[in-house]
Amino acid sequence: MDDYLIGVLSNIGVISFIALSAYVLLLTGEISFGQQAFFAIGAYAAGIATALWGWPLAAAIVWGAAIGAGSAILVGVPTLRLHGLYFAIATLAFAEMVRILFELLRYQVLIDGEWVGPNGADGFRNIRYIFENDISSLQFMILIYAVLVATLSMFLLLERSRLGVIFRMIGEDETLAGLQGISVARHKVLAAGIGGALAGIGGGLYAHLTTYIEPRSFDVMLGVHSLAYGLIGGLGTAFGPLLGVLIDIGLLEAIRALAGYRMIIFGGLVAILLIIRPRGLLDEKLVHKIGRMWRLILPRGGRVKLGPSGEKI
Amino acid sequence: MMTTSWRFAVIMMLAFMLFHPQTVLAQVRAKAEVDCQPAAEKLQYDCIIKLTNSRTNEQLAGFDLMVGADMPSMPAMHNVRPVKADEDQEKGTYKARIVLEMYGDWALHLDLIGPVRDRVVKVLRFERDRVGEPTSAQTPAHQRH
Amino acid sequence: MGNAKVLELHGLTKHFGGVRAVDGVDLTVASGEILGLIGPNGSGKSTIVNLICGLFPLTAGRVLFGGADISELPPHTRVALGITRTFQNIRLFGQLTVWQNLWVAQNSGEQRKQNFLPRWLGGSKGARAEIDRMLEFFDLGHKRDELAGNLAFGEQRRLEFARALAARPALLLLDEPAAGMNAEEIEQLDSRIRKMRQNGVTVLLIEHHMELVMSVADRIAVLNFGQKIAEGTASAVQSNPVVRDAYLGTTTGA
Amino acid sequence: MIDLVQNTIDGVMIGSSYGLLALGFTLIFGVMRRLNLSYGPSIMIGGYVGTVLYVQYGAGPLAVAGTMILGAAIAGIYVERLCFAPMRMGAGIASMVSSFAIWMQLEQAAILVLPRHTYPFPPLTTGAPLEWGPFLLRLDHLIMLGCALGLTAAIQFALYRTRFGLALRAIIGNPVAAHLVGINVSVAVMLAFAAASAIGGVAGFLVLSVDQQVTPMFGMWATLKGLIAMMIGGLGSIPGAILGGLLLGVVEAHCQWYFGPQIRDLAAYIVLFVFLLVHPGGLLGRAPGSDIAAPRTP
Repeated sequence: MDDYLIGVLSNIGVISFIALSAYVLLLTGEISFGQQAFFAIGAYAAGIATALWGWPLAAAIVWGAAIGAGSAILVGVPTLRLHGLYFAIATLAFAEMVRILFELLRYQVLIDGEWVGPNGADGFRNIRYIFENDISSLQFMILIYAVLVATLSMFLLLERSRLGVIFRMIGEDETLAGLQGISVARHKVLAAGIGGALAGIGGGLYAHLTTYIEPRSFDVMLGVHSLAYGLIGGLGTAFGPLLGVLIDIGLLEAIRALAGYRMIIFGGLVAILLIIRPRGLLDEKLVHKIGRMWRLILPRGGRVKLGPSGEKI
Repeated sequence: MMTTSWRFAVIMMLAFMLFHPQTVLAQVRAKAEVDCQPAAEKLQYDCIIKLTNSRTNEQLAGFDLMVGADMPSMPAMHNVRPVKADEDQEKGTYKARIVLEMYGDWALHLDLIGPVRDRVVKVLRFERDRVGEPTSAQTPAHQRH
Repeated sequence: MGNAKVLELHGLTKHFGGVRAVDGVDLTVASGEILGLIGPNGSGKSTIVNLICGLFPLTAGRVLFGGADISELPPHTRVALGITRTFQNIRLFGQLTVWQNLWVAQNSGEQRKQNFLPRWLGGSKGARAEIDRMLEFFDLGHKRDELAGNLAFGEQRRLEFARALAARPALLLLDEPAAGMNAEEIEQLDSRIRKMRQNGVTVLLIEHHMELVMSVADRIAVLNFGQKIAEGTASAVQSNPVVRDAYLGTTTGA
Repeated sequence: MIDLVQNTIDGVMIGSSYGLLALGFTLIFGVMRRLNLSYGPSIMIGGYVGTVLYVQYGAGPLAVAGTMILGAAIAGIYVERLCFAPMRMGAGIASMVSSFAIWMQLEQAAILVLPRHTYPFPPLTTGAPLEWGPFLLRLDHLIMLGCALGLTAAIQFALYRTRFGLALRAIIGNPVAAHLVGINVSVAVMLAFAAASAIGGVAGFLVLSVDQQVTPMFGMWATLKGLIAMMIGGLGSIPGAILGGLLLGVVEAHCQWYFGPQIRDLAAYIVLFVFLLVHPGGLLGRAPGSDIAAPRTP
C-alpha cells in the first residue's frame, strides 16, 4: 500500500470514532454540536501522556478515552436537562469554550533539549511516539482499525442489547420511555459518557497519527461533520455513521478528478439524499428489512418455540 | 456478571499497559526550513526544504523525504497525495512540488525516511500568489482560517 | 393482602393555568379490585391517570401507593414500584420490534436488582421465554420480529396491553382500552381484564364504553368537571340521579 | 472610566449588528422551528456579489448594499427550496444537516469564483469619527444601530399589522390549520426565509463595510454570532434578538479591551452557556417547553 492510501484509510478510521460518538447521542434523540470537544480533550490528554509523561500508547489512549468520558459526563449532567436545540447549542458553546481554553493552554516540558507540549494557539507539536517506537504508518493504520473493529463489535453488541434498545426508545419517545420504568436522565448521561469515550479514543489516535494538534482543528466544522455522518449514512445501525464517513472522505477522494467542484457536488448530493431518506441511507426500516432477510436465510437457533397456550413444543 | 476475576483481569490488563517497559530510541531530531513559491499551475507550489539536525545544526543528507499536507482547520478531511522530494546538490536541501486542494492554511508533513524516521510539521498559509505565515488566533474570528 | 388499599388519592388537584382539570378528588382502589372511572369528555379522567403515573406535578393533594406517598416520585420509579398504564391514543415504539417493545418493559420490574451488565445485555433465558409466552397469550407470536409501527390497529392495542403487563404491575391503569374496537374485540378485552384480576392485578379502568365498564368493574366512580360526583356499584351509579343528570341521561344512557 | 463608557458604546454599536443577524435567525426559527445553518453562508454569498460589483465596476456603497441584500435573499430562497421545503414536517435534524451541506457548497462556490482569501469591501462612510465629549462615535456604527432599531420596529409592524404578518403568525401557530384556511404556506414560508436572509444581508453589509473586507469564513462567523445572540435574547423573541445582540456586543467589547481577542470569544460562549444552564429561555424568550424542543428525531 502506498502512503497516500494508508493516509486516507487512517483518516477514515480516526474520523469514524467521532462519527460514532455523535451517533450514540443521535440514538437517544439528542443532537450534539460538541463532540469535537471530547475529541480534542482525548487528543491532548493522550498526546500529553506519551510525549510528556512517557506513557505507552495503549495507556495513553485509554487515558484519553477516560478523560473524554469523564468530561462528557460532567457536561452531560447539567446540559442534558435541556432538549433539542437548547442542548445542541449548549454543547456547541461548551465545545468552543474548550477550544479557546486549549488556545490558552501552555504546558511545556523540556525533554531531550527541546520544549515539548501544548503551546497555546500554536498547537502541540512533536507527539513523536510512533517515531520513537518505530511504528510504521501501515502498522499504525492497522492499530487504528483494530481498535475500530473492537469498538464496532461492542457497538453491534450494544445494538442488540437491552441498553441499545433503551437508547432507541429514549430517542423515539422520551416520556413513554420513562413510563416503561427507564430512568431517562441516567441513560442519557450514560450515552453522553460513551460518546465522550469514543471521541476520546478517536482523538488520541488522531494526535498520534498526525503527530501535532492545533486547537483550531477542533472547531464547529468538525462537530457538524461528525453529526452529519450519522445522518447521511443512516441511524438504523452503527454501520451508518461509518458509511457516512466513507462517503464523505472516501467518495470525495475517488472523484478527485472533480477536485474544485467536490464540495458543490457533495453538498447537493447530501441535500437530495436527505430529502429522499431523512434518516439516512441505512435507516431503521431498511436495517430491519435486511435483518429479516438475513434471518430467512440463516434461521437463528436458540429461540424458544412456544405453542399457542404457552407450552414449549 | 462482573465477578471479581473479571475485575482482576481488567486491572491486570490496565496495569500491564501502563507499566510495560517501552523503548525510547535516542535519535536525531530534524529541523526544517521551508520556503515555498507558487508554481505556474494553479494550486501548485515549489518548495525548497533545508533539513538540519536540531542538536548539531549540521545538514541532514541522504534521507528519503516525503512531503504531505493536511489542513488544520479540517482535520483528516483533506488528503493530499504525498510527494517525494528530490535531494539537491547542496547538502541537506530538498525540492518538491506539492499540489494542494484549496487555498488556506496547510500543515506540511515532512516525513524523513532513512537512518532514522521523523516528521517535521510546518504550518504555512498558501495563497494564489504568495505563501506566508499562517493566520494567528489574534485576528478577528471571521477573518481567520 | 386481603382488602388492603393499593391506591389512595387524597385531595388530588391539578390546575392548568386557570383550568381546574382535577379538583380535589379522593379515591381509593382496593387490592384485586377493578375500579371503573367514568365521566363526560374533559371531566379529568385522563389527567388523573397522568397524575398517578407522574407525568405532571400535582397542584395539591397526595398519591399513596401501597400506603407510601409517591406524589414526588418521577414516572420511572413509579413503574418500578408496580404502576403501569396504557394510552388512549396508542403509544408504541414504532421503530422497535414487537419483541423489543416488551423486552425493556419487562425487565424494568423484577430484574432491576440484577447486576448492571446482564441487565443491559439481555436478561435471563426465563425472562425471554416469558416474553414469548406473553406474545402468544395476546395472539402476537407471529408478529414477534415485526416493527411495532407496522402492526394493524387491533394488534397495536394488544401489544400495548401486553407491554403494560410485562412489567408485572400491581396496579394497571387502562385509559380507554376499548376505543376503536369492535364488539368481538371488546368481549376479548373483557375476559382479559378479568383474567388479569385473577392473576392479582388491580385495575383502574377508564372507559367510555358503558357496557364494558358496567360488566367488568366492581365499583364505579364518576367524574364531572374535575370532581367526583358519585361512587358505588354499577347499579347504584346507574340509578344515581346526579350521575344521570350530569352524564348518563344526556349522553349514552346505558 | 472613559474606557468603560467608550467600550460600552462600541459594544452597543457592534452588538446591534449581532442583533440584526439574530433577527433574521429568529424569523426563520419562528416560522420553521428549524435551525438554518446556511444562514450565514447565504449572507456571505451576498457579500461576494457585493465585492464583485465593487471591485469590477466600482459601485458605490448603496448599490453594493442593494445587490448584497438581494444576493443574500436569493441564496436564502435556494437554501429553503432545497433543505426546508421538501422536508416540512418531522425531519428537523435532516433539514439542519442538509443546510450544513449547502453551507459547504456555498462556501466552495465562493472560493471557486474568488479564490483569494480576502477581498475588499466598500466602506460606508470615510469621515473621521464624531467626537462627543471625550468619546468617539463612528458614523457607520451609528447607522448600524439605527438600522437595527428601525428593522426591529419594521418587523414587529409587519408581523402584527399586515396581512402577510398575520399569515406568518398563523403558520407559526399551526401550519396545518393555516393551510386549511387558505394560506399558501409554501410561498409564505419561502418569503419569510427570503426576508430573513435579506435582514441578514443588511447586517452582513454593515459588518463588512466596517471591516472593509470579506472572506469565505464570514459565513460561519455570521451563523455563530447570530445563533449566540438569538439564544441569549431568547428563542423566538424579536425584541429579545436585538437585546441579546447588544448584550453580546457589550460583553465582547469589554473583554476585548481588557483581556484580548481570545478571552472575548471565550466570554461570549461562557455567557451563552451560563444562560442556557441557568435560564434557558434567555432574556425575553419563554422557558423551553416540549413544544419548542425544536429539531428532534421524528
